Amino acid sequence: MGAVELFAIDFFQALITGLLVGGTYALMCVGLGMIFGVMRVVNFAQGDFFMLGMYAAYYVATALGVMAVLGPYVGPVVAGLLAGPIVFAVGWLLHRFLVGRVTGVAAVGAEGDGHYAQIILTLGIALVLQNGGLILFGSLPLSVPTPMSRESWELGEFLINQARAVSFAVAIVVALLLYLFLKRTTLGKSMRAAADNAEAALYMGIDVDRCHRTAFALGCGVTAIAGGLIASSQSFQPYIGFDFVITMYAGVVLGGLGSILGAFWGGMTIGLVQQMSTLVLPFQLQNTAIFVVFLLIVFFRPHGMFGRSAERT
Amino acid sequence: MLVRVGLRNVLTALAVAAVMASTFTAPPVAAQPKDVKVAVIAPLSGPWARQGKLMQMGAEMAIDEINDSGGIKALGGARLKLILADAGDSAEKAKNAAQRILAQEPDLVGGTGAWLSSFTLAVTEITERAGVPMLTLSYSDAITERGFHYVFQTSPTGGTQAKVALPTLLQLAEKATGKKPKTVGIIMDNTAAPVSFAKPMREGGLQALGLELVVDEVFTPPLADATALVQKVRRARPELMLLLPTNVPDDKLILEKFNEFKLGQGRVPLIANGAHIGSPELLKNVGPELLEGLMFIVANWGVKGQEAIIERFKKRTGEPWITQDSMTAYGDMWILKEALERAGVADSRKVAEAMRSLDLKDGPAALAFPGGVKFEANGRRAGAHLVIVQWQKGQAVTVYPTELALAPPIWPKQQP
Amino acid sequence: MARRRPPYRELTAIAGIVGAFVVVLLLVDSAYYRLILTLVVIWATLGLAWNMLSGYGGLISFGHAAFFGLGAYTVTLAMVKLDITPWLGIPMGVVVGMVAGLLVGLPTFRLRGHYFGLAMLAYPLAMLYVFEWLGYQEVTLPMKREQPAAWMQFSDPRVHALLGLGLMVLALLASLAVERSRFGRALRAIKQNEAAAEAAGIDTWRWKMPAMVLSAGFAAAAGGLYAVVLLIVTPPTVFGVLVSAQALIVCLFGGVGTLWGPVIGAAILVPLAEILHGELGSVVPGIQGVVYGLAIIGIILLAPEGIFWRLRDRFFARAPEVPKLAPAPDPPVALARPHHELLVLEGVSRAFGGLRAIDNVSLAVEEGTVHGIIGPNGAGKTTLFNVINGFLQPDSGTIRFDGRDIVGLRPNRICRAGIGRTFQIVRAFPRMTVLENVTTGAYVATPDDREAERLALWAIDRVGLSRREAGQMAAGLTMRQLRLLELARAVAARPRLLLLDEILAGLGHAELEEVVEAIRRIARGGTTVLIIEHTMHAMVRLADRLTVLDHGALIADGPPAEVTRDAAVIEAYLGRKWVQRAADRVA
Amino acid sequence: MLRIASLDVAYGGLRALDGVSIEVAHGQFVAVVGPNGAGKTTLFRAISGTVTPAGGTIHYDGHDLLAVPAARRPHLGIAHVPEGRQVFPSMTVLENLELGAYTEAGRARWRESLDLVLQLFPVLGARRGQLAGTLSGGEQQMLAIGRGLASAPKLLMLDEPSMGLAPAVADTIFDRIQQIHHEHGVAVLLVEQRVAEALESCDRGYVLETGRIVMQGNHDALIADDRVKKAYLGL
Repeated sequence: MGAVELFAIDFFQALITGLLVGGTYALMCVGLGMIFGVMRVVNFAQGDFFMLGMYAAYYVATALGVMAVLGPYVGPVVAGLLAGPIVFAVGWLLHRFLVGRVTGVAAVGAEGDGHYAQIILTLGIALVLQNGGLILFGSLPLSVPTPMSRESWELGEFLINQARAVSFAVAIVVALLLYLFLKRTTLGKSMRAAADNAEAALYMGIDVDRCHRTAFALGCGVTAIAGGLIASSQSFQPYIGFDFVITMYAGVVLGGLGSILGAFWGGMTIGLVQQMSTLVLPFQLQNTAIFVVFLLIVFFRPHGMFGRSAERT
Repeated sequence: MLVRVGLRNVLTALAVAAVMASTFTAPPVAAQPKDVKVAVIAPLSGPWARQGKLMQMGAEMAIDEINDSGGIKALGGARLKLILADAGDSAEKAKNAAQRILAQEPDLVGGTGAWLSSFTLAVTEITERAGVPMLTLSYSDAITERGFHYVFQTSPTGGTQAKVALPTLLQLAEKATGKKPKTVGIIMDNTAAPVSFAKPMREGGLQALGLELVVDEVFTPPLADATALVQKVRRARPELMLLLPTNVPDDKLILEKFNEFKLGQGRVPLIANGAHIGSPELLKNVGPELLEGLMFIVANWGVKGQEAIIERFKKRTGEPWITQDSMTAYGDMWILKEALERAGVADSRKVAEAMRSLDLKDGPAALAFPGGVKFEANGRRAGAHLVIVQWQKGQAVTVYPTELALAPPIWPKQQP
Repeated sequence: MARRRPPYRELTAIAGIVGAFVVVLLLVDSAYYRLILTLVVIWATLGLAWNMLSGYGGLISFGHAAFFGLGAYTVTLAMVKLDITPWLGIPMGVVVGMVAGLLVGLPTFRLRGHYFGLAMLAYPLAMLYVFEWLGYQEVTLPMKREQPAAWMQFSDPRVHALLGLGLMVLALLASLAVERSRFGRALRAIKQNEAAAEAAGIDTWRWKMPAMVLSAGFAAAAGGLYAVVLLIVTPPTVFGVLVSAQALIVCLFGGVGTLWGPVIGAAILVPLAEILHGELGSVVPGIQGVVYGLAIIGIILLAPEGIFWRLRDRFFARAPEVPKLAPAPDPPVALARPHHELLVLEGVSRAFGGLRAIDNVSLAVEEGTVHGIIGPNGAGKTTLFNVINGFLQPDSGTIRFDGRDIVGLRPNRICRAGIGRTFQIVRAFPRMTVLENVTTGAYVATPDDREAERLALWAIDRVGLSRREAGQMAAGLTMRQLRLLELARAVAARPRLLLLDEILAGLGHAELEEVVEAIRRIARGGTTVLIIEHTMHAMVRLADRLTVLDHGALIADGPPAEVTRDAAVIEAYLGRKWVQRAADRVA
Repeated sequence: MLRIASLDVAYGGLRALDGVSIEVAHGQFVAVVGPNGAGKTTLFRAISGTVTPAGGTIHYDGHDLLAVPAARRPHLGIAHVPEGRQVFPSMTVLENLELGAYTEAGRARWRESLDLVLQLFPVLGARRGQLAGTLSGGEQQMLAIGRGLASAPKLLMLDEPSMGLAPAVADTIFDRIQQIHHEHGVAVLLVEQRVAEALESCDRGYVLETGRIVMQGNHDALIADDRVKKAYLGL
C-alpha cells in the first residue's frame, strides 16, 4: 500500500473515531447548553452531574440487576438511559433548594444579575458532589462491564468499536428526542419561550421559574445520560467530572452560547478535532489542538458557530 | 454564703485549669513508654485516593503486627502510632500535610509517602529540613538526586528500571521462543514516571539491545480514546510492546483497543510498568482474558517467601492480593521499626542515622523488600531490583526474579 | 501633577493588616501555621491580581492560572537551567506574565461577557499541555546549601511569609492606586456600561489593556513566589483549573471590585480548607471537601455579593462624606458667535433592517442656543443622538462639529472633541458616590485627577445638587437626583455641545422645574444644548428652536411658537383623526 | 371586571404610581394616555405581577389579583401585549401564537383563535413558518397582538401598540383593535401616548401624569376637553 492509501485509511479511521467520540460529547454539551440557553447560568458542576450519571448507570447496571436481566449488550444502554431520570431528580432538587435562589427572577437586580453568586455556588456544588462521591462510591475506578467496549464491527479496513457506536447512536437519538421535545411539546416550547424572553413568557402564563427548574434538571439528566453511555467505554472515579467540564464548555462556547443545536455541533467538533489532530500533531497536543481550534473559531465568530449576535451575555 | 460558694467554685475551676494546663505543657510521668509516632502521607482524597488507601492498609497491618509482637523493644516495648495525613490532589496540599504533621507531632520519628512523585518531591523538601527520615516508593530519579540526607527510596528508580528491565525481558523472550525480538513499540503517557523510564531507552538503550523502535507515542492523560494510538501499533506490528500509562482508566482504554484491533491476548506481547496495571480494580474493569499474559515491571510485589504476609493481608482487608503500594508501606513500617531498635531512642535524626547503617537480610522488612534493606549514600536502596509480574488466569503473579517467582513466566506465542 | 489627598483610611487599614500579620507570624511558633500564612498572602495576591481586571473592569477571567503558571515556571526554569536566583527570577516572571497579558488581551478583548471569560479558560489549559509536552512534568528548585538567602531559601520560613506579605501589600497599594484614580473609575465605568463609558470619553481599550497587563504581572509574581515556597512545579499545580478557580473564589467570596474582598476571601478560605483537610481529611477522606463546599454555598446564599459588601452594608454603612475640595472656577463664558452653526447635519440617514430610523435629516444647531428635538416614541430621536455621538454610523450624510467632519470617529473621540451626552435610561454607577460618578465625566477635560474632582464639584454646584448629596452613594438616589447627576456628569467635561436625551421624563412638576432651571443655567454658562423630549410643554419654554421628527423624518423646524402651530406637527402628535375632528368641529 | 384602587408602586425611593384607581367593565374599551415615564408601563406590570405594588388593591373578576402568582394571572383571562412587542425572536410565527394559547382557555379554543388572528392579520398566515425575529416592526406588533388574542382573553391589555410604527401601519393596528373590541366583545385596556387614536377609540379614558391620574372621563367628555390638547401640545 502506498503512503497516500495508508494515510487515507488512518484518516478515515480517525474520522470514524472522532464522530463516535464526538457523538457522546455532543450529547453532554447539549445538556450544558440547555442550562445555559434557558437560564444563562455558568454551571461549573456540570462535570459532576456527568460523573453522577456514570455512577448511576453503573449501579443500575450492576446493583439493580439490569445487566443480569437484559444481558451485557442491552443492559449497559438501558442503564445509561436510566441514569438520566435519576440525575434529573438530583438536578431538580438542587435547583429547587440552591440554584434557584441565585438565578432567574431571584437574581434580577443583583450585581451582574447574580452571576458572581451563581459561579461560586456551582463551584461549591461541584466540590460537594466530588468529595461526597468519594465518601459514597469510594475511590476504586469502575466501569459498566460490557464486552462491547472491546469488540468492533469491521467495515473493510475500518474497525468500529461497538460500545462507542451504540453510545453514538443512542446519543443521537436522545439528542433528537430532546430536539423534538423542545420543538413540538408545549413544555418544550414554553421553555424556549422562557429562554427567548422571560418577561413575555410570564405574560403568556408560563411559569418561568418552573421552566428554569425543568431546564436545569433536564440539562443535568441529558449530560448524565452521556456519562452513563461513556461509562461502558471508560472507567471512572469520583473526580472525573473535572476532565469533562472543560470539554463541555469548549463545545458549548464553540457552538454558540444559548444555542442547543450549536452545543451539539460544538461537542461533535471537539470530538473530531481531538481525534483527527493526531494525524498531523504529536498525540500529546491533541487537547492543545482543541483549545487552539476553540480560540480560532471564537475569534473569527465571536458568538460561536450558531450564536446569535444579539445574544445577551 | 453565696459569695463563699462562688469563691470555692472559682478556686476549683482554677485548680482544674491548672491541672489541665500542666497536662498539656508537661508530659505526665507514666509507667507505660510513650508511643512512637510514624507517618503515612498519602493521597486519601482526590483522584489518587485509592493508592493512598492501599498504602494505609499496608502500613496499618505492619503497625498492628509490630505492636502485637511487643512493640519497640529497645524503647521498653513502646508502641508504634500511625499518623495519617491526606496529601490530597495537589503538591501544595501534600506539602501542607507534611508541614502540618511535623508541627503537630514534633516527636515524629519518620514516615513513608507520598505515592505520586511530585507529591514526594514536595513533601521531602519539608522533611529534609526537619531532619525526619522519609521512605518512599516513588520512582522518580530526581527524588534522590537532590543531595538530600533524609529521604530513602526503596524502589529502583525509573532510570534503573529502564536499564535493567529490557535486557531481562529479552532474555525471557529468547528463552521462551528461541529468538530475540527485533522491533519494539512504546505507548506512554507524559507523566514523570514513564518519561524517566523511557528516556534512557530512547537515548541509545534500545539500539544497544538491537531493537528498533517502530511505534513511539506519548499522550497526555486522561485519554479520551485509544484508537489513534493503537492504529499505529496495528500498522507497525512490533514484536514487543511497552505500555506505559499510569492509571487504570487509560489502561482499560488501551487494553480494550488492543483486543478490538485483534492485537490483544498475546498477539503482541505487552510489557507494562507500575502497580496500577496489576491492581484488582483493573481486573474488575477489563476482565481476565484481556490481561492474560500481560507482564509488568514493579518495584515490589507479593513474592515467594511472602505467602504468610499475603495471606494475612487478604484476610484482613478483603483485597484479592497484595500490590506494591500496600507491600511497600508494610515494609516501610518494619524498616522504621528496625531503625528504632538500633537507634534506641525515638529521635528522628538518630533514627535516620540508624537507617543509613541498616543492613537487613532477614526479618519482615527484608522479606517485604526482596534483596534486603541497605541504603546507599544517596538514599537509594542497594540492590533494589525490579520484579516482573505476569497476569495468569486472572491473577497477577510474580514471575521474575526466578528465585522469588510464584509461577514460571509464559511467553506469549506471537501469532503471524 | 497635583496629588490627591492620600487615602488615609485605607493606608491605615493596610498598615493594620501588616502589623496584625507580623504579630501573628511572630506569635505562632508552628512552621505549619507559618506556611499557611504564607499561602494566605500568596492567594490573596492572586485574588487581588484577578480583581484588578475582573473585579474593577468586570471582565471575568477563568484563566488567570496562565499568568500564575508562567510566573512559576519562569522562576523555576531560570533557576534550574540558567542558575538565576528567584530574586531576579520573580521580576523576570512578572515581565513574562505582563507580555503574556498583552498577547492574550489583544485578541481576547474582542469577546464579550461569558465568551471572554470562557475563552480565557483555554489559555492556561493549552499551556498546561504544552509544558507537559516540553517535558517539564516535575521540576524541582534545587536546594542551595551555600548562601541559601541568595536563592530565597531561608532557614526561617517566616521570611517567605514576609515576602508574600510585601507582595500582597504591593498589590493592595496598586489596587488602591487603581481604585482611587481615573484608571479604576474608568474600569468600573466600563464594567457597568461599556457604551456609556465610551460616550463619557473613556477609551475602553486604553484602560482594559493596562488592567490586563497589571493583573497578569501580579498574578505572575504570586506564581513565582508560590514556586519558591513549594519548591516544586508541575503543570497541573500552576496551570490547572483549580488555580484559576482559586483566584475567582477568594474574590467572589470576599467581595468583587473592592480592595478588601480578595484579602478577606483568602484569609478565611485558605485556612478553612486547610483546617478541614487536616482535621477531617484522614478520618473520612472527602468529608473536608463536602464541608468546605457546603460552607461556600451557605455563605454565598447569605452574602451573594461577597462578605465585604454584606459586612459593609450591615455594619459600616458610611455616613455620606461631604467633599471639602474647592470647586473649579467657572470657565470664562465664551462669547457665542451669533448664528455660528456649531453642529451641522446634512442628509443623514440610518436604517435598521428595513426600518428607516432616520430618514434624510438635515439640521443645524446654532452656538449658544437651546435646540429642542421633539417627536413621538420611535420617531428616531435617540438614534439621531447615537449617530451624532458615534455609537452608530450613518448610512449616508455628513455630520460636522465646528466645521470638522466627525463621522467615523469612536464615541470617546467625539466626546473629547466636545460633545457630551446623557442617556434616556439613567446609567449611574450605583456603588460609587455622586461625586465619583460625576468625576468620571470630568476625566476627558483634564489629565489631572484632583482637577477632575474640582471640575466635578463645579458641575455638581452648577446643576444644583448640594454638597451633602455629592457624598451619597448613587444607589439610593431619587429620580431627580439621578437626572441631575447624569446632567452633572455630562457637564463636568465642559462640553461645547451637550446632548440631553429625555432628561425630563418621569419627573413631577416641581422636579421638572428644577431640572429645567439647571439646563438653563448650563446654557447661560456658554454650553450649547441639544435636547430630546417627546412632551412639548416644558420644551416650549426651554428651547430657542425646535425640530420635530416623525418616523425618522424631519417634519418641522423653527421657533417654538411657529412649530406648535404647524399642521404637520399636530398631526404627528395628535394623529390625523384628531386633526380631522378638529377641522370638523371648526367647520 | 378589573378594579384597581389606590395603587402605589415604588422603585427604590422613587414613586412610579401614586394612588392610581382605574376601572374596566366587562366588554369596555378603556384607554390610559400620558407621556413617557408617566407610569403607564408600571401600571401594566403591576396588573401582570412583574412588579409588586407597595399599596392598593387590584381585583379582577372576583379574584384578589395581588394574591395570584404572576404566572397564573394570564390563565384568568388577562392577556398582556407588552411594550416593544417582545415576541419570541427565535421561534416561528406559529409557535409564538401557540405560546399565546398556553392558557387553558387558549388551548380549548385554539382553532377558532387561530382563525380569528389569521383573519385579522392575514400577513401572519403568510409568514407562519418564519422566525419572529425576522419580521418587520409592524408585523411583530401584529404578532404580539395575535399572540395575546390566542389566549382567548376576557381582558386584552395593550402597551403602546403604535410605538415605532409607520402611520399607515399604526392606523391599521388601531382599526384591528377596535374590530377586536366591537366584534368579539373583548374588554380592552390600552395604554398609549398617541392620545388622539387612543381617545378616539375608547369608551372611557384616563390621563396619567407622573404616576397620578390627572383626568378621567368617558369618550365624549375627554374628546371635548381642551386641557387634553393643551397638556400635550403646550398650546
